[in-house]
Parts: sequence; C-alpha cells; structure tokens
Amino acid sequence: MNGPGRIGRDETATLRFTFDGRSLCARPGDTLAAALLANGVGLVARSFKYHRPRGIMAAGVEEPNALVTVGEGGRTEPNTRATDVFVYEGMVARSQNRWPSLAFDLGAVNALAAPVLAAGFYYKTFFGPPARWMVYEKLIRRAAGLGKPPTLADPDRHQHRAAFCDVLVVGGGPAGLAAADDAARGGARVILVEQDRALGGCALRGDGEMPTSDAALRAAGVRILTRTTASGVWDHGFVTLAERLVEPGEAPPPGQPAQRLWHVRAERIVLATGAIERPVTFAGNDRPGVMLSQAVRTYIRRFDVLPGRRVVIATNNDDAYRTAEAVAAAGGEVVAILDSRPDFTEVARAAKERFRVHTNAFPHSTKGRSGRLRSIGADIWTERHSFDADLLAMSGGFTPVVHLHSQAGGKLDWRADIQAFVPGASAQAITSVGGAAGEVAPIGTNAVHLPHPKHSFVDFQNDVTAADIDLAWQEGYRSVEHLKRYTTLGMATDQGKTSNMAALARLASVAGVDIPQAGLTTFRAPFTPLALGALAGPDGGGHAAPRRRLALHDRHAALAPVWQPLGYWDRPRAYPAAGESLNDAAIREARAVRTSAGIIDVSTLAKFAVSGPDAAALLEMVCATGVAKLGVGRGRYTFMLRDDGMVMDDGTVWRLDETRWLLTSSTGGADRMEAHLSYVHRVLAPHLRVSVVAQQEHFAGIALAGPLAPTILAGLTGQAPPAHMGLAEASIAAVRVLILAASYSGERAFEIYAPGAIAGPVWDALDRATCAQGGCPYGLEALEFLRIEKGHVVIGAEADGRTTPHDLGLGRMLRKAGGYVGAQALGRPALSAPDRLQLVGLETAEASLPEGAMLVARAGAPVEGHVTSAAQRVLGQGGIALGLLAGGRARLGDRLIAASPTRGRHVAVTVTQPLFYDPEGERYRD
Amino acid sequence: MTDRDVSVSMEPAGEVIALDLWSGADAPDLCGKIALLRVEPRRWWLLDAREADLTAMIGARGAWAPIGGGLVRATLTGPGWRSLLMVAGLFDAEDPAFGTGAVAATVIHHVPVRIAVVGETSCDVYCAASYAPTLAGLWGSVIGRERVSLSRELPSATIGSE
Amino acid sequence: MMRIDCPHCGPRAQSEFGYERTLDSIVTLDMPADEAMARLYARANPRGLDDELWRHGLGCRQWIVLRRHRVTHEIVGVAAFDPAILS
Amino acid sequence: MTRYSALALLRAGLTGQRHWPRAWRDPSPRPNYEVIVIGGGGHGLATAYYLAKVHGIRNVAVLERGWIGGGNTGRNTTIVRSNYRLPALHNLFDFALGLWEGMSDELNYNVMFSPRGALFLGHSDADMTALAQRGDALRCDGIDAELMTANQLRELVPLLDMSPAARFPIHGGLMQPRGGTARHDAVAWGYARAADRLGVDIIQNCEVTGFTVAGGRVTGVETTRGAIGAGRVGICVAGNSGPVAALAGIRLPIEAQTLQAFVTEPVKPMIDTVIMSQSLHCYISQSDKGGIVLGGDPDQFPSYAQRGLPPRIAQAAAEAIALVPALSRLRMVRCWAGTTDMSFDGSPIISALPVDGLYLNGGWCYGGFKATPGSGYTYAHLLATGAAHPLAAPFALDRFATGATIDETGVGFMPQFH
Repeated sequence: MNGPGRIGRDETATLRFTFDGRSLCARPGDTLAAALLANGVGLVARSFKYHRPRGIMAAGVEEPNALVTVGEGGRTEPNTRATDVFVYEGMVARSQNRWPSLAFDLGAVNALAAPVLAAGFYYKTFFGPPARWMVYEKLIRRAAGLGKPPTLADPDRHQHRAAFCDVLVVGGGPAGLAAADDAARGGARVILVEQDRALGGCALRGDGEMPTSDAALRAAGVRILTRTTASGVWDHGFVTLAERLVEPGEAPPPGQPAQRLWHVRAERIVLATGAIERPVTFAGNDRPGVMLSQAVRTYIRRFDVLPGRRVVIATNNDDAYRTAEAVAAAGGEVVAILDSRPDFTEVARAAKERFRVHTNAFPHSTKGRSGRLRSIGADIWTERHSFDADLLAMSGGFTPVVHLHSQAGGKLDWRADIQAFVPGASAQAITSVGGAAGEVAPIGTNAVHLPHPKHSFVDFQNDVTAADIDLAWQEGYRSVEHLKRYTTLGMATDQGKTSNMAALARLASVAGVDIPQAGLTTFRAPFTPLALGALAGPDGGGHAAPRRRLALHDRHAALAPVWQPLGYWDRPRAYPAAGESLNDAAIREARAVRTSAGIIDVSTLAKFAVSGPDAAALLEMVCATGVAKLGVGRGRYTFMLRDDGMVMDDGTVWRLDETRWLLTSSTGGADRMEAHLSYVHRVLAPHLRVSVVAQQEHFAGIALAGPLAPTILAGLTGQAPPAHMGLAEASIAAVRVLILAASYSGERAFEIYAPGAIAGPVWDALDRATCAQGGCPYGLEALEFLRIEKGHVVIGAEADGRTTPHDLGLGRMLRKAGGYVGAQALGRPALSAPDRLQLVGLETAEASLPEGAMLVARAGAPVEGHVTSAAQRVLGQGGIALGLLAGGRARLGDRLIAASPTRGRHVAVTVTQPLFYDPEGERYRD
Repeated sequence: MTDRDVSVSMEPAGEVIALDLWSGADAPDLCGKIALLRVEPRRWWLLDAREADLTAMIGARGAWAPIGGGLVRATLTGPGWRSLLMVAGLFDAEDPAFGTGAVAATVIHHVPVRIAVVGETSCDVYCAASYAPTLAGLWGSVIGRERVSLSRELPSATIGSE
Repeated sequence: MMRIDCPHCGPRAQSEFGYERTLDSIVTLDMPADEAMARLYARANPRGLDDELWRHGLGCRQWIVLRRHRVTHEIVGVAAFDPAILS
Repeated sequence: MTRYSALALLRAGLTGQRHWPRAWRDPSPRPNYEVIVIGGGGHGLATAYYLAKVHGIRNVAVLERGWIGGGNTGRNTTIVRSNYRLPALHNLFDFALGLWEGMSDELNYNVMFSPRGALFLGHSDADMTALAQRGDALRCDGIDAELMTANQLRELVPLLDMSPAARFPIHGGLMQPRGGTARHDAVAWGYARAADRLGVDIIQNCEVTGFTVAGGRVTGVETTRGAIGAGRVGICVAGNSGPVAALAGIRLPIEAQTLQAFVTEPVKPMIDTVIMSQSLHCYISQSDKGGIVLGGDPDQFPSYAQRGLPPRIAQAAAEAIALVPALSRLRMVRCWAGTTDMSFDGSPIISALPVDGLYLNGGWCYGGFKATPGSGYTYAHLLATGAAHPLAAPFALDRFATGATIDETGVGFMPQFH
C-alpha cells in the first residue's frame, strides 16, 4: 500500500461528502484535508499560474495549496482551505482552476512556457492600443482567478455583536489556556478565541499538555469562542473576531446566522497565536506528498491519518524528529532523516539509534507521477542520494505568528537563532506568549544549497520561485515592497504565511545582507480571509441603510402611492389612480391644489423648538436674514449659510411667543442642521440662555394648500384660519394642532402639526374634508411642479452647495449688519464675479424640457449653465424650469438651447425671471 | 447565548418633554415626582409630565419642548436584554456597572437610541418612531419575530428582514 | 476604531463621535473677514499632535476637544469644549 | 537599455531571463539640479518624465523618502475615469485619460490600462437626473458619457441585483466607456524607467527635511542624504503635503485623512466593468488576477496612520453586496489604507507657493491616481515655464482666498466630507 490513508480500520467514518463528485466518508471531527488523505486522495488542487499538481501541505490555516470550492448555490465558497473546513454530512467539495479535470488539466501547458512567464513578464509585452490589451486581458483574466464565484445571493444572515473584556486571549493552545486561566483567576472579564473547532493547539498533535480544560475555564466565567478567528487588531484594543457558526457551505439551523463578527474592545490582549512551520526551498518542493513536518504529526495523532507510508524527513531543527517518532508509532517507515545541520544534536544522536539520520543533508529535488510522490533526491555532504518515498515531511523552522501584534503597531525584533521576527515593543496593551513570542525550536543556519531555483517554490500558491526573486532583484525591484509587488509574492489568499521568511532569506542572500536589513512587508488584516457577508453583518443582503417610516406611513400605504426615496425616508411621490401614469397623477394632484385644495405629508421637515431669553440671538447667528424683529404669532422665510458663505439650508422661522420659536428646515439637511445649531450654540455662543430641541418626529406635518384651504380648515377647526405667515393653535379631530400659514405651492396654505403618534385622525379629517371639496392628497411630484412654478429653490438642486444668496437672488434678504455664520466669506471677490451662475427661469413652448440639461447658445457652443429643476405648467401649456446661468440675471429674454446629448433632446428656451405664477403673491390674500 | 431570554414590546413613548436647564439647578430638584431621564449633561426627559405644570417648577431657569410624539419606547423584558443589546451595538450593556437607573445614549444598527436600565431583568430603549421597525426587525431576527410586539399605533408596514 | 473617553459618558466607540474641525479653525462671528478666511482655509495638518473639536453626536451630543496624535491615534487629552480657549 | 517587447521576452526565455538590466538606476544625489521634484509617486515620476520629454529639462532629481510608488500610487483602487461634473475637473482629468490611452507604448512599459468602462449606478429618478446632468456636461465638452437603461445593465453586469424591491433599486446608470482600470504599481515603475532613460535621477530613501531659501527664493533642499541645490523645487507628495509645506513655513487648505480599500480572494471573472454608485459609497472592480477590489468612503477624521476604521470596510462591503449579492461569500483577503490629501473644496492644487521657485502639486483627495499623467504633464509645464498650464490654471492655491473654489460635491470647506 502506498500513499496516504487512515490508520487502522475506519469504522467511525460515518459522514458522507463528495469531492469532485466522488462519494467519500469522513469521521466526525475530520477536516476536509484529513478526510481526503484518509481516503487516499493526495492530488487536491492546481496552482494559480503554472497549474502544477498540488496536494495538502499543512494542517492549519496557513495551507497554501489545497484550496477547494465548498458548498452549492448561494452558499458556494470558493478558495476554501481544505485544512480549515470540517466535514459535515452532505458536504460538496470541488477542486478548482482546472479543466477538464483535476488529474488532466490542460492549463498545465503553462508550465512549458514557464521560462517566458517569469516574474513581471506582462509588464514587458502586450503593447499597442488599449483595445489590443483588452483582448489579451480577457484571456489572462480567464486563466487567472482560482475558484468560480457564486452567482446567487447568500441565503444566510450574518450577525454583528459587540463584546467588552479585560483580557482577550487569542489562541487556545496551552499558552493561551494558561493565560486565560490566569486572567480569570484574577476576576477579569476574559474572552478566549480559537480558530480551530477544538481547544488544544499544539497539544492536539501531541506536543505539550493542556494546562486546564474547556469546562474549567467556562466555570471560571471565561467566554470561549471556538471556530473564531481574531482577524484584525485595530486602534485602542479594538479587535474583530470572525466566528463561523456553521462550516463553509453548510446551512445554519432555521433563523440562525451563519457567521458572527464580534467587535471586541479589550483592555489587554494576550496573543497566543503560535508559530507557523516553514517549508524548505528545493526543486519540486510543491509536489503532492511534500508536507510540513508538524502537519504530518497532526494528521497522525489528531486524525488517525498517515499521510504517507515511506517517509523522508527534511529538517533544520530538532522538532521534526518528533515526526519521525509519530510516523514510526503509526506504522509508517522512516526512510531517512535529512538534517541540514552539520553536527548531530543530542536529539539527532538519540534518533540515530532508531532511524537513518544524515547530517549536512538537503533535499534538492523530487520525482512523482499522477499526483503521488515517488522519490526524493538529496545532497548529503558531497554525495547525491535518492530515496524512494511517498511522503516528505519538511521543517524549515518556525515563524511566530506576529500578525496581530504587528497590525496593532507593535515593533518586531530579529532572532537569529530561529531566523524569524518576534514581537518587540507593543504599541498597545498587548503581550505575546508561547510560540508567538518565539518559544520555538532553534534552527541550523548553514547556507542552503539551491541548485534549481526555477523549480524551487517560495510562494506556492502564486507560483513564485526563488528564480523570480533573483530576477526582481536583478531588475532593480529591490525594496521588499517592490519585490512583493513585482513577483506577487505573499499576495495570495494565504498572504505569505508560509512564504514570507523564505522569500526574505532569498532576498537577503542575493542582496548580501542580513534578513532584518532586507526589510519586511506590512502585516495587514484580516489574519485569514473574511467573508464580505460577515463584514456587512445585518447590513448585508441589501440592507445597507435603515428605512425610516413616516408616522402616517400606513395611511399612505393604503392609497398605494408611488414611493420616492429621500435619504432613509420613503415618501409618497404621487397617488395614481388605477391605470394612471405618474406624470398624469402628479398633474392632476397639482391642478387640484391650484383649483381647489390638496393635502401633503410634510412630516419629514426638520423642526426645532428654540426657546429661552436668548433664542432670537441664537437664531440671528444661524439665519442670514432678519429674525429678531418678527412679531409674536408671525413667521418668515429664512436661510442659513455655511462658514464659506454658501447657502446651507432654508426654511421658515416662527415666533410662538416672546421667548419660544420654531425653526423649520429641509428634510435632507435635518441632521446637519441639528449639528449646526448645536455648533453655533455650544461652540460659538455658549453664553446664550437658549434651548434647542429637535422636534422633527415629534410633529407630523400635513400641508393643506389651495384656494379652498381656508374654508376647509375653518370647517374643521371652527375658527378663522391665520393670515398668510401667521400661526394659530386649534383642534382637529380632537387633537391639538399647531397651524402655520406658510405656502410652498404658491396657493394659500397651512402646515398643520400634530404629535406624530396621534396624527392619524388629523390626516383622516383633512383627507375627508379636502376630498369633499374636490381636492385630493398630493405627492412630491406635484409639489415639485407647484414650487418650480412659484420659483422656490430647493436645497440640493438650485442651492447646490456652490451658490451664494446673491446667486439665488436672495441677497436683498441678508442682514446688512452681518453677525451670522458665513457673513465674513461673502466679500470674497470671486463671489461677486459677473459670470457667476445665477438663478433664472426658463420657459419653452414644448411640453417639457430635460432636467439637468446644459444651457448653450447653440449646439456645440460652450456650456453657460444648466437646468436645475424642470416641470410643465400646472394650468397653462409648455415647459418651465429653474436654472443656473452664467450672469443670468442680466440675460432675461435670451434664447438658449437646453441640451441633453445623453437623452437626445435639445429644447429651445427663453430666459425669464425665476417666477412663473402669481408674481405679486395675490393668492396668499384671503 | 442568552439573548433569546428576552421579549420586546414597542409602543409610543407618550408625553415626553425635553427640558434644558441653564442655571446650575438639576431637574430632579425642581421637578418633584416627575419621572425623568438625564439624557445629556444639561438635558432631561420628563416622562408623563404635563407642560402646564412646568412653568411654575422651572420658571426662567430653563426651557422645554415636547418630543413624545415622535418617540418610541421599547421595553425589553427578561434576563437576556443585555445580551440582545450587544447585537449590532457599540455600547457595553453587559457591564455590570450599567445598573438600574443608568441611562446611556448610543447607536444600534444605525439607529440612535437611549437605553434606560429599569432593573436587572428589564430596560427601556427609546428611539425615534421612524426607526422602530428597523429595531424591531433586527431584534426579531435574533430572538424570533414572535417575541417582538409593536403597538398598533406604530407604522407597521413591511418590517424589514433586518 | 478609537476609543474616546467622553468627559460626560465615559469610554465609547469612535463610531458615536464625529470630527468637526481643528480648534484653530473655529471662526467666531466677530473676526475680521480676512482672519476668518485664513483660519477656515489653513491647517497645520501635522504628523503629530493637534487639537480637534469633535462631537459625541450619537451619544450625549456634547462638543469635546481631543488632543490627538495623528500617526499613532493616541489621545493624550480629552476635555469638554471650553469656550475660553477661543478668547 | 533593453526595449521591452514580446520578442525580447521570448529571447530572454531562452537565456533564463538573465539579461534584463535594472529598470532604473540607483544614483547618488548630485550637488545641484535644475529642478527637484519631491515625491517619487506616480505624479512626481510623471512630472520628471514630462520635464525631460516635453521641456527638455533633464537635469532633474526625484527625491523619494521610501521606495517609489509606495504611497497612494500603490494603495488606490486603480480606477481611471474623467467623468466629473464640473468643467475644470473633467477637462483636466480627460486630458489625463487621453495620456493613459497611449501610456504603455509611450513608456514602453505595460501599465495594463484597461478601458473596460466606468459605470455609475442610479437608484432613483433623482439619481438618474443627476447622472444625466453629469453626462450632459461631459458630452457638451466632448467627453464620452452614455446613459444606460436597467435592461442594458442586466446584460452588462448580470450579477447586479436589479430587483425593484432592493433597498437601493437600480434604475440605470451612466457609463464612461473610455474609463477603466490600470495596474497601479506599473505606472510608477514605467514612468521611473522612462524618466531614468532620459537622464532623470531617481533617488530613493532620501527624505527632504528642509528647504534652503535665499532672498525669498528657494535654492534647494536639505535631505537625509545631504543638502541638494535646485533652481526650482516642486512638492509632489499628496498625503503628506501639509508636513512638507510646513518645512517652508506654509499652511495649506489640506487635511490628511485615511481612505481604505480591500480585495477579495481571486475568483474567475464575474464583473467586467468598474461599478460605482451615485448615492452609495462603494466602488467595485475585478483585478486581472481575479480579486474583487472594493473601496468606500474616507474615514472622515484627520490621520496619517494608514490604518482605517473597520466600520468603513463593513459599510463598503454591505453596499457592494446590496448591488451584487453574489459577493457575500467572497472573502476579503487584505485591506489597506492610504493617506489622502483632502483639500477644502475636494479639488487638487497645482500652484506656485508664496516662496519663489517653490511649487505644490497636491490636494488630490481620493482622486489622484486617475490624474497621474495629466497631473505630471501640467505640473511639469508649471515647473518648466513658471506659468500654469491652461488646464491647471483653475487649481491655483489662491482660489480659497478669492472664493473661486471648485467644489464638485458642494460640501464646502469641510475636507472630511468631500
């Protein structure tokens, strides 16, 4: 018998799964890698560039080779490490990056072209126009990539959860368990995370003992999270933990999330993340059957799987001798131990009693066929040897997992005895223990003999060889960052976990410097790849933003309106009758307002109660218009500027009594205005005795507009309605309401405010009364028609953040004395340049003109402005619009083209005043 | 996980008044038996207070405005409330020091909230009414829809699948 | 994701806070126009410490001042905003 | 100098690729240069190249603190487009786009400029109007822009969620067919190699620590490798403009901020164009290697940490999944951050500074990569002639004092919100 297989009889292999359609069995607790080996499967994958056959090299998350696709449909997870997925009943796994099959992959022809496809070859060829590159690129893209992506939406949810602790211990091996135990005894809040399914770390492969148990720690109050990876350490002890609640591709129980991303804030972090064994660099070191030494032990002792029967061990340290013991104990044959060190260590000497141990021995090449290793060539002292073997267990030393320490800003120190970086000074309250702190076997450092650099792989997944590193150096890509980017070294899905140190060693040797001088690339989050769905958490699946519900939502919904998104809100855009188009509905609604009456939900307007003896003083700092002289019971249009003099927002300000005011402003600017009021009050004028309370949602608002509005309101309230820009309190449907006689539509109108929680009956009463008079509810589209006709500007359209009050024709409303935010900016010369974009009206005989179109004198002429908002006349014929036009106020009567090349429309327009309806405001009078 | 040991009921917060004081006085000293929450250093929410009563209590020491019309109170009942608040949260509701009577303002799943601890097995979470369906959706997904009830006065249409 | 020790609320996640501007770019309304624009449009922008105005907008909504290192993100001082620093 | 070509590559294959020379020399600084460009990113290297190529000024040094291309050139999401709304911006960026189209041949270095189209999605009628306005502004200035219907998008990007019930339903889009991506590192390397060939000294590991000024005129720089004299000095260090200008006692309307990006594990082709959104804050493209490259909003507070906020990544991931639901199970393999030079109107500064002979190219916010050749070309013009190139003239520093700001988003003087 040859190749990998289960040790002893496999009666407990009860889980069924498939690999490339082949039905196989696994034991509960098997990783896919263990199960494949148990079933004698050695060839698992094809490499990225040369499509070389690859097997399983590691037993943990550092695996560079054995990437497979797991799961089906929307749960498909490509590029899953076979060593980092536990088999579950019915699991479907597939190999990837091969065609037509894993065993016979036509892509392997790339290997023949390897002499040309050296590092960075694509920078030197494929010239010509971009269109030609696009042709090459298409082929390259198809050949690149690894697994096929899913095409369906993810059916599962992913959760985000916060946690806080005194001590976060990362790593559930002996060192981590001891740290957690210590911390818990001190009464601290402790979280222990382990990326594996089981605690134990190296103890699971028989190295060391567990100092305490899962149960004991839980009893001490430790929160233990297994199958959870600390993916990143950020500022101030913030750590993201990715918890897999089910395996890749596995369906979670109904209603349960598949993954959970923890946001942990830790006072102190203990990193017990262990060390990663390094491969040895030699020709053919990537072949199936070449495996890390500790991985071999893991498969034997944890999974009862012997990855090969005839085993050669290549090492530069004593640790690998334990693998020889394990192999022998499991019934395998240790063919030879190739120790690169010239002298026998104590351990080697002891091993010599049982095994064939060679010193000064280096593997130089491998031979294999059909995905099986057959023999290993080695240089021993000055002689060439060949060993028949189906497994090479290699150990090139150990690299402490310093990723999280380094991500957190910690320094790294060089340790020559282990040829690796270890954690130095921490930038945060972080300590490393155990293997992560450098407690690993020292290694021999005699020069590595490398006769075939072109076939000696350093970064297995990206097919970067020692020769590629040499070439990059030769071409001047000498900074380690240039080297990495030029060769793609360390940029594969394993992020160089097994390759970084070997690459640095090679770089240092060509540069003739020590490794620390060669430099080190940055460690970046995540430690292991992290699903976007888990990152997105409850925001995934299309919910990247909450929906805010109007207090009157159900009233509108009953009328089946067309909804319009506005920030997080959805508001009715129009209420079409059956078969009616949006535009027809909007025109019908707008005409109702012009001829009888309409009601519209204006609840989302920002509202602020500004109260106190200094309320007027605050308002005059915020508002650029006169406010303080407003009489009690009166209101006024106002606008606010930013520090740079641009119009920030507009609204109305009302004096409810001597010291109580109500300020309204735009929906979209509500949060910004809340912050601005707070800024002006608390930062610029904290001495003012004034209270600002946001009442945006306290009041639902319903505007009643139209010539019949006063009659309707009087009928409902039993009292005379307030005059235009006056206010009153009244009752409608037994609800106390505040009535502000403001108009946005150009008709006599009232904004009626009632507490949101009890506004329903008010809407119902207004709706009934309005409909009884031939009116109707209207939506934002009709409102837009009405306000454009009346020339009211909208924040975001006309006031686009680049317009001053002068640009909008509001200059005359500015308070001469200044003293408001933005006043100091208005004197800048460019703000009074004659060619500034200024607000104008535009009209056309055509039915409409394209909103957003450019204004030009004739086709092809320079752009002079644009259409900001367009509509059709509500009662008359033809299209009207507001626009911003260079020097516009001086150009009344000019004839221009509203040009929209993207929509194929060019409409002749005439420049007018930005006011198309009732210029004298006569309709506001009763 | 214990966050299933909790149920939620959401209803309009009723008459709530925001009170700002600019004198050195503190609201509890002025407002007698009115239940209140300190939500900012100089702002209190008066629960079930009547504006008419305030003039005499407060005088010129501050000003107030009603906010209850747009406020929803979610009452979380059961020992799992702390755990539930950690889902999509930022604030350490599991801190034992966050005890009865404590009030904290924070954000849960994009929704600005104020959390008031009522007792070891109960807390109130206040949010703007427009966001109530979002929170209800989130919580429903964690503890089961059947454990989250929304009062009929709240907009109920299509609770998201958050 | 910094932890900011709000003087009113205690330590909270950065997500609850918003950066407004540096202290030296606050424009008071009594400043001459030239000075106002100079403050608005010029920042020290150091690779080191600066004084910044933040707001705990999704918490207690108060304005606070951070003295913060812009490379390490170390917060060496945090205080409630004090208007005296403007005069 | 060996010219790169397919033939040369094949020939090198026969000789084990052993004969490729260094792509650029590693010279020691000379005592004096006609022009010193501070900053060996794409912009600085392009500036040096055009100084030599267009203006015949070859006595030029590029001083780089670390390794060339190591700043924002190597940290962006590689998107190239010119479809800005405001004329000053789209004219400058479209000039750059023209240079991108010929860059690989011009530099004899394949920068893999891939005009696969840059698509903005619209999620409402209001979005579509805003996109039409942008498109109309572009088309009236002769720049390509096409409105696309939902049906066209279904064909172009089959994995888009076109469901009307989506949180952000996709109504259509605005496409710039000439937009696309390029290989970011190659841009720095290509310009470096071409500039080096023309005699420019590219000096790495050389940090500028001060300016020498005599009679109000700059005469050179102090560096970690000694003082170097220069007739003119151009700062070109976007991300670090503030600290470098401060060495000359100048405060700028710029604040440094972190912008993050991230990439997934490589998968077979799934997205063939660059996807952005009018009202969301993420951008999506697939690299030639197969990784999905994603970016989002800046971190909105001042920082040089080159380390970002996890919630920003979460937001970009959520929005990307909302647009392309099949992304949910792909895994982020790496995230990184750059330091952006956020200006106070969101537009770059290409300008003389108040010290004679000292110039600034900076303030690129998060839009610098796509401008690289145009930025270098117009900055070289300014450094060579002392007068602004017409396309760069609107981007003078004094625009903040005069009020002639160029504010694409309209958010004003708060750099964190651009």
